[in-house]
Amino acid sequence: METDKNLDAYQEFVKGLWRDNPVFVQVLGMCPMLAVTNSAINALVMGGATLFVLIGSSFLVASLKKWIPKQVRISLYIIIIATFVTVADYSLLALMPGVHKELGAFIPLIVANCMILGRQEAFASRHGVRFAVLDAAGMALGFTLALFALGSVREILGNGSLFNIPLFGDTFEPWVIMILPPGGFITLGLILLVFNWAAVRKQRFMQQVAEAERETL
Amino acid sequence: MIKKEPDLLIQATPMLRQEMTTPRAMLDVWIALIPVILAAVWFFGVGALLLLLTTIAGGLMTEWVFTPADKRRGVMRDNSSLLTGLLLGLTLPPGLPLWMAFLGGAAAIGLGKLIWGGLGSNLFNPALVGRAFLLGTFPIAMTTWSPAMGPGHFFEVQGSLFALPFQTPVYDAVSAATPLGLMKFEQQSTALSKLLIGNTSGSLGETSGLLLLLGGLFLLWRRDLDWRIPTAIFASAALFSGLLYLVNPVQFPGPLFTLFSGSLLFGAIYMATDPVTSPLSPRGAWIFGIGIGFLIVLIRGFGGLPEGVMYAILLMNGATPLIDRYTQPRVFGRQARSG
Amino acid sequence: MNELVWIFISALLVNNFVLAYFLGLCPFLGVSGRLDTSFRLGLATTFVLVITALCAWFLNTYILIHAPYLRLISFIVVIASTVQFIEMAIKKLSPALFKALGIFLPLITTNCAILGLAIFATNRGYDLVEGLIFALGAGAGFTLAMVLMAGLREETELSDVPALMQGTALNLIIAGILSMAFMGFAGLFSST
Amino acid sequence: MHSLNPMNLLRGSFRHGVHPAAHKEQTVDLPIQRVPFGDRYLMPLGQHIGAPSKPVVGVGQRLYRGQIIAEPGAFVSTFLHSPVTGRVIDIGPHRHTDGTFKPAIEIEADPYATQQLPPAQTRDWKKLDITAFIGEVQRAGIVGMGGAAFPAHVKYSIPEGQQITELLVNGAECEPYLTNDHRLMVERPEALLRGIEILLEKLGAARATIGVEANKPDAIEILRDHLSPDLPVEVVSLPVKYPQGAEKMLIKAVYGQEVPAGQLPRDLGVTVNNVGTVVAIADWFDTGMPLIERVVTVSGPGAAYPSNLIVPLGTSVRDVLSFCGGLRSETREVVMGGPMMGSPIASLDVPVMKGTSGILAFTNTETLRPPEYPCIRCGRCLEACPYFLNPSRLARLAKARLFSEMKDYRVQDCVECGSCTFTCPSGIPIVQLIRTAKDNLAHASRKGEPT
Amino acid sequence: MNQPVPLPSTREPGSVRLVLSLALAGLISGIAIIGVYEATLPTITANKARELREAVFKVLPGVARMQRLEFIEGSLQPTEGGAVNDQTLYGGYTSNGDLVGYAIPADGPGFQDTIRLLYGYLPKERKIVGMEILESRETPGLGDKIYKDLVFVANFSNLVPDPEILTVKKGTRSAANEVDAITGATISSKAVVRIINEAHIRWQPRLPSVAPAMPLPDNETGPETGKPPREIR
Repeated sequence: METDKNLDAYQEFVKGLWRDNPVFVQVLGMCPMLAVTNSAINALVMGGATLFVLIGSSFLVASLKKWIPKQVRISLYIIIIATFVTVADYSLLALMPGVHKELGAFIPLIVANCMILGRQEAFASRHGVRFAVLDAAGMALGFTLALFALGSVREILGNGSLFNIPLFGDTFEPWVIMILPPGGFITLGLILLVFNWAAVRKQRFMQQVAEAERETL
Repeated sequence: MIKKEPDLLIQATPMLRQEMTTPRAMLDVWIALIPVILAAVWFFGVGALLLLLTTIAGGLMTEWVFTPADKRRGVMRDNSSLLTGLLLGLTLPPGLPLWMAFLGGAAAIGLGKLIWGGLGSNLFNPALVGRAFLLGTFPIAMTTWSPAMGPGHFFEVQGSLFALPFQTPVYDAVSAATPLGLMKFEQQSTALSKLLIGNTSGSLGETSGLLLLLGGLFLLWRRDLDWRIPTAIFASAALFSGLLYLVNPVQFPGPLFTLFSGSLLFGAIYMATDPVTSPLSPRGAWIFGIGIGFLIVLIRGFGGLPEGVMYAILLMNGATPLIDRYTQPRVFGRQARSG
Repeated sequence: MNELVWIFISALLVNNFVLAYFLGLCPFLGVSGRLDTSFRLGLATTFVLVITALCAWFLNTYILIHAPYLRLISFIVVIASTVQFIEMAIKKLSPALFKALGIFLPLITTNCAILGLAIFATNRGYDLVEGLIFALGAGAGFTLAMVLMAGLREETELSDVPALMQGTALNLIIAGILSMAFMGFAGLFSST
Repeated sequence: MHSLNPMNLLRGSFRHGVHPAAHKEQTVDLPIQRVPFGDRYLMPLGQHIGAPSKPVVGVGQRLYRGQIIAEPGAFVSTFLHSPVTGRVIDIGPHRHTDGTFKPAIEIEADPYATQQLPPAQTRDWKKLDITAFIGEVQRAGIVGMGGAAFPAHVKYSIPEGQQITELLVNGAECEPYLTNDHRLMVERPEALLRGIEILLEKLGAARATIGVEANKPDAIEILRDHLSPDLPVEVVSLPVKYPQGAEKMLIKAVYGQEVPAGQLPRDLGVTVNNVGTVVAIADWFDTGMPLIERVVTVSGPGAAYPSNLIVPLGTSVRDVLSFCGGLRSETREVVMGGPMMGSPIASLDVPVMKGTSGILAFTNTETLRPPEYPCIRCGRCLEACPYFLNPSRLARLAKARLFSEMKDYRVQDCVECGSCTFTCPSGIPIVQLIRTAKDNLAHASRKGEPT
Repeated sequence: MNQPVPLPSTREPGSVRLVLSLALAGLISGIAIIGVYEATLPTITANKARELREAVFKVLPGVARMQRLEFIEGSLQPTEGGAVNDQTLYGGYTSNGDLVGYAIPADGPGFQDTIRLLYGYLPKERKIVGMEILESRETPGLGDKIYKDLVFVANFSNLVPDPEILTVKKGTRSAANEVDAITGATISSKAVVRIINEAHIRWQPRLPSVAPAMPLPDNETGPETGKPPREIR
């Protein structure tokens, strides 16, 4: 792809992790984000499933874009995504029935995660296969990162454990609310607060650096 | 003769102000609650005082830490966090570990107030946000009630108060069911005289019906509370519980028990009337109160929890912007506003 | 009958789609800025939910019994085309309603509450009436959450929310407190 | 939330309102004194609501007391008369009470003149038809004396098809400190009743009611003593409450009727006149004296010797104050008008005008504003607002600069009585915020912006 | 951001092509899904069956074989798969085919959401001998004790459901038809008891104490072909 020339592979991969993080910055995929993050393992499995679906569909969309008619592209994307989700759903059911039971209806609901459809429309359909996959991987990893952050905070406080390994011994008093729905909302709200704070600090720092540079010139 | 022309100020009229100030109004609620605090200490020992101090400290410290330095002085002087901490403390069970109480105070101020932009901006009663947080977080500790004692046990502080942070408390006293718990799970009523005096188990400040009413009268006299809200709550709770009582007097308590048990009095007089989170207009106040009364009876009668005052108030707090919006007062010389 | 009441109350209050199941969060966080918009979106969503429940029951009874693996893909395709069809139908039959709901209908396609409803109703094996009551309860619950949220958000516009909290962060905290308040409904009508 | 007030249950009041301390005891028993003539007088051309008057004299021209110096600039405008015998020394911008410079006629008094009015022409009001009567009222330069200074002749110009049945004389004087109307009622009841007689006959009203707040028992008694059985006049004692003197509130208090928004009292067949206005009408027809002087209360903790004074219009505040002992050194602010709705002045060199009812000096005790706390939506302002507005919401909208949304909350109906600010425990200057918002809205609508 | 590439096809494709491409996509997707489905089906079926067997064996101690039964036209008949409904239960047999008891699925509203459970019932002794929660969303730390608290679960290993099971305050169990409630989770405890009581009223008159139907041979895995309509979430 000609226009891919000015893309940097590393940049395309990394942007989803922090700068354009789908959760913290774009506020997408909130539904699985909150529903399945009551433990770290659930969060990771959900992240993995999303990674699989996103990379798979981005790869397909980017490779097939020449043959996809514009008018029906959204329907086609949805069919592609739904196919991958079904595949993921059945594979998980076969391989990890325990986790699948916990995630329940939220695996099929990956279809409705607007982040995935969004990447197809905004990126994969306009770029080469290599960059589409890198972008998808970055975004999905960023999503997984956010899921994991939320999931581990909620599990550590709400259950005193991480990956079901108790961290604080038997006498730890769990913060039950953290694994209940309100805990999900509140924790994510506070994580966003910290993220905003870090972003502001970083921006201020960059400004200072820029000013310092200007002064030295 | 004018000897020296003063530097004249140009401050807009009105030049006169009435005397009541916001910090003073907060202080009034404090004063109204002093008998209740004393009763809590009488029934539950010095531990009650420790709990109250801890929630207040938790709130004040949170406020101090998260308020920008230039605003601290004004914010700390408006007495509102002092009141929030006290109100929260009075809704806690007497044996709650202090570290949980501290956390509750922090949550009340942090989640209930600061995040919204401070006093006047919050849309949910901060003390109740703190309590709901605690109840959701430590459901067992928050529903383990110790029985009311007497002055003989005044200096016996329960060991559970001093549970180490993040550790499960160990209770040394036998827990006792609250009048509401007895009613809900064992269909046992409690004598009205006990509810009025307050020697039952329950939250620190909710047990003594008489003292709560007394404080309410003081606030009414000081014109610090909207009398419509408690009146509406009492009326609607009595009405709905009366209807249920008529249908099934075994399962549902009568109106008097409904009014004087649990934290209905405390909630109606001191929590629901928080001006910031209740509707402004008189009509709105009625709707708000009736809604709270209805929800209390609904949750107590049909829900899974024996007590529903806190949730009822929080839910109606959530509806307050809508109520306010549709109950704008009719402007002088105009027809009633439609929508 | 009692069962139906419980299904409705459960979807409306106890297990509110938004506040307990996290379904429909995108519009809940994104479109709840204005009260009238929220209310209309709630109504439109309820309408689509009911239609979806109908379709899901039909699919489950007549098609998916033979080909369960097509469940997800058929649901999503049916939902997308239903929304499209409803949009066209409303446009033709009631331009006024279309004007009121119009712009929200496409948004509903990506609302996971719709797909979620279909999947939950299937998982629980609801029959047609149960499914419809479930959809009504879920839609009413969604509308309730949307309207409460919109009222609260409009109010926060008048207060000095700290810059760091503005936007999604505060909305999530509001949702969290609402969700805490809805915990009061736990066990409602299940013990009588 | 505070309408437990049993007063609300009695007849004869409006709902809501506030009860500021009256502070009238300093001047209530002091007879009206005449301020001696000074040497300079400043007559602003815009002392009334409406278009400014147009000067009809030139610089250097000699004037006699009561001579017309300016004529109406429009229908809603009136005549100005020279308060003294003297000479025009300047026509141009001078410091106005609002702090700006506005056109005024400066007159130098003739130190040797007797300052007598020229011999009165006989004006037999009984022979005048309504049009001529209205012309006479305008010719006398009479405006509403309660503070708003709305030209009286406009008020009496009743459109075709309407009929005034009720003459309501406003003796409420609800503003704290002010006692000028009170003293007028006590000292000149005959003139007041004579003015009522004239108005009743000329406007064709069926009866007159004098509304007086109950804290002026002597005025009520004296007026009742002077009533004659031929004249259908009633004196009504009203519960003390601010802002009873606002026209629509007084109507509500006396007749129990609300004037619909956007309508005028005359739409209900009522005309409301301040006692000062009625006396001025009587004076014009009895003695031929146009509106060239008025009663002013000087009071407040900063005034050395509080007094009730007859002041020739155009006298500078400084001269008035120095006549009654000047200001105490603690004075921080001087307000023209009442303490609730009056306006502070930046300089003592501004003149007393037709609408000046008081000159009040305040010290630190009143001027120190309490620290401002956030609005806690206690609802006290809702209970105070006589117009049943939602001042709390208006103030919050104004602070968020959502001015156009304030229209939905009827900000335009606000009369800026200040009850909300008076009552606010958080010390929020609500009425000032509302004024700012109204200014902004007016500005936006002048520019034709969609609001 | 990146420069978007104009979409490759600028010419308006005909509607035939649109339909064709959609159909093609659907076809390919269908094939893919069926492939995966076929590939995973044996494992999934085995997992489900194992889960079910484990649950049945747990609530009916001493059982070696099981058979899915359905109450059709007044009698219990062995069935294969199909929708699990109010008429379905599982028979438990000894290894030589004698009926031991029934494992009965039941559900109902709990504190938070629907509780789904399985209880073992011995028709001869008219006794409940086991209870297993299959699905619940009860409050962690409180309501979830209905399956985490083994003392509570043990209440159901020797319980007489007639005339009806009563929930009593913890530590006061004194009769064979009483269950000790969990402190602080009275509602969840009562919900479990109520669900079993309701199911018992429905099933009790239908259950013959002798084997109504022999297990089909080689049937231990309880064939669960087709869609498991009440999927265990």
